[in-house]
Amino acid sequence: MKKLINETICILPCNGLDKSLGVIAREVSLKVIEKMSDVQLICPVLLNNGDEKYETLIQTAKIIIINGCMTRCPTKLIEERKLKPFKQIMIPDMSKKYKVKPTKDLILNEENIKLADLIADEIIADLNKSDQDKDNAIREFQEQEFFDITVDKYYFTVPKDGYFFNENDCWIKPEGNTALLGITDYLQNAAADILFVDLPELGSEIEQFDDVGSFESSKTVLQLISPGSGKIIAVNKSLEQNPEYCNQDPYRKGWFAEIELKNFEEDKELLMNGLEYFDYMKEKIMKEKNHLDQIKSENDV
Amino acid sequence: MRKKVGIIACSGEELLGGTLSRAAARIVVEKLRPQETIILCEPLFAAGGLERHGGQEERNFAKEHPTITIEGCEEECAKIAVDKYSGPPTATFNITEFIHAHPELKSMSREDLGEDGMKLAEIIAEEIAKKVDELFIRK
Amino acid sequence: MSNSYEADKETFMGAPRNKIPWWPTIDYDKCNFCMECDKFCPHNVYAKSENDKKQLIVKNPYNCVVFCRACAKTCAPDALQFPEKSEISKLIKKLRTE
Amino acid sequence: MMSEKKVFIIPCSGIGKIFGSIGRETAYIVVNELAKGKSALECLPLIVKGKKEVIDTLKLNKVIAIDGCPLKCSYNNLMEKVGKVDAQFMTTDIIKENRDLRPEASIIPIGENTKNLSKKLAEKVAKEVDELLKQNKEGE
Repeated sequence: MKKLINETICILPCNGLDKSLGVIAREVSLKVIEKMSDVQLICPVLLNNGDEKYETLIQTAKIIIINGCMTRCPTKLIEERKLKPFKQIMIPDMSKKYKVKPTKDLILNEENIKLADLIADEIIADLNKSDQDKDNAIREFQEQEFFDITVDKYYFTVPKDGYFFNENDCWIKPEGNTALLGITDYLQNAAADILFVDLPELGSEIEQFDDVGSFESSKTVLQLISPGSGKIIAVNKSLEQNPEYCNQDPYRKGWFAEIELKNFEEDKELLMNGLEYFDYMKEKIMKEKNHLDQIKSENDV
Repeated sequence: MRKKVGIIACSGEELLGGTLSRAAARIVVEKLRPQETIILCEPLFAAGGLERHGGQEERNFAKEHPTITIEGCEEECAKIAVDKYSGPPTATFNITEFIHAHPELKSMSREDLGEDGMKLAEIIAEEIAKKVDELFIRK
Repeated sequence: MSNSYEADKETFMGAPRNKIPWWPTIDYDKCNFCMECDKFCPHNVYAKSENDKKQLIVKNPYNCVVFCRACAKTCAPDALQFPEKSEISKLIKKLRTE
Repeated sequence: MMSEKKVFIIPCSGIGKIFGSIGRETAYIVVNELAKGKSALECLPLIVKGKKEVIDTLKLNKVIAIDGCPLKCSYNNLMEKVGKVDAQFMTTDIIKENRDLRPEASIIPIGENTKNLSKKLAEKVAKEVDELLKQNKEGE
């Protein structure tokens, strides 16, 4: 598993020794760290004593809480410190969910171990999933050279290599038999601050020039019109939380979707390369600008 | 090609003059001279917009275009910011002078200018628009 | 705003714009004359008819951006139709070779 | 103590789009209504300029930044000039949370939806004011 952000994951169980639920919570956390060595175990008793190492660690970590019962001691420990847990689990809820009723034995028996296993598996699956989401959000992009132009106070860029464009101001960046899709700097400037994105459905088949999602600013709703055809194999979920990536970094962090290419050679016939698109975009911007000047001089007369 | 004129209001939150400067600036760029002007954000000149191009866009624009600042009080925050990052502004308007010149127009509050306040803002905006014409037509 | 663009000089993907039949068709059985599409479209494709009959019309078909269907999303009664995309891209490819 | 401590609310002053106006309106609602007497305003441009009295006051008090776009003018300028921000809000977040309340384009005067969004955000900011004042007391 690849970790892209330096973010520690901590697990904080209840460890209540006087109830079987506490013993199960403790067992869950031990199973998680056994399978995921980079997860840090936090002892609730030591944390309660104000251990300095823990205090620093939890400030920046993702915290998973396992509560044995409704007293929710570990949750309270975290809330006292004005922190927010990444995930909270209640053993009784889990027992209902998995229809495994824990016995009251304080020494772990088969039934209780089974419940602990199920819960631990769920946590591990969740952690792997959120790591994948991160993979999707922060793709590695190589250093990129741009053509750029400033018109009035607006600044427009177009990547020099590696991207292809349609006249609908959307880009495609092929990498082998897959490609990323997104909107150009011109389009994000036209939309202004993007507040919502609607991403395409995973697995859907798209034709060249189909719309593969839309984005909404306070000014307008615009569509991403695909420069290529193929099957959607990934979408940039992080845009739902951070639609501003489309404005800040439209060619990289603001990518919309990834497709498995069907016939890029054919798609390419109706696309432009970086330089061609840059010229096209410049002409479009200047035309809009001159058009406004023209209205102005008509009014002057 | 004629160059657009940058309009920078102090927009100060704490005082009536700030709200008047803001209203006057909006009237100029929206109603009176939408094609000839561009509004610029005052705080963006300084530390704003560290990601991507950010404040650089405002600074570069003001370096290469005529600019008009509108000041809500004698602190002249907008003028000083523009001067620091892009060179001296082409013209500066002081709201307090207009308030003194029009004692009959009593703005309601910094939160809500009221009818009189909006009238005053229109008067200020008309003056700014005249200046815009002067600067815009000059090649 | 943009209706003074000279359509006969415009091109799309290297093909003359006035040879590409891409614009919306209005289904008058469905259209409820809400004019949302007209409010939305920045290219002045739509207008109100100038005769007595209150109607939405496609006034500047060649202002319509080829492959753009964004206005259709604003249409609650779903009264706007566009041509088949694959046919249009085939046509563009053909026009480019002429 | 010299005087009762207040929480300073510094909206971003953005004027190009509606987001800055939501911040400004929010600040006024907090200071005049929801946290009256407990909070106060200062001009961001004055802080940008580096006015010493203002900056010294902010250093001694809790400060909340309200920004209208990811360029974060209020937060960035405060960090640079005052060196701290005790809480920060983005007006775009309240828009995202209330997709049905699409803010009107008009900046002067602001529209009904913009006002309602500002009220909603002001409630959150006022809550934070109380929270920060509580921390002040605990710190004494």
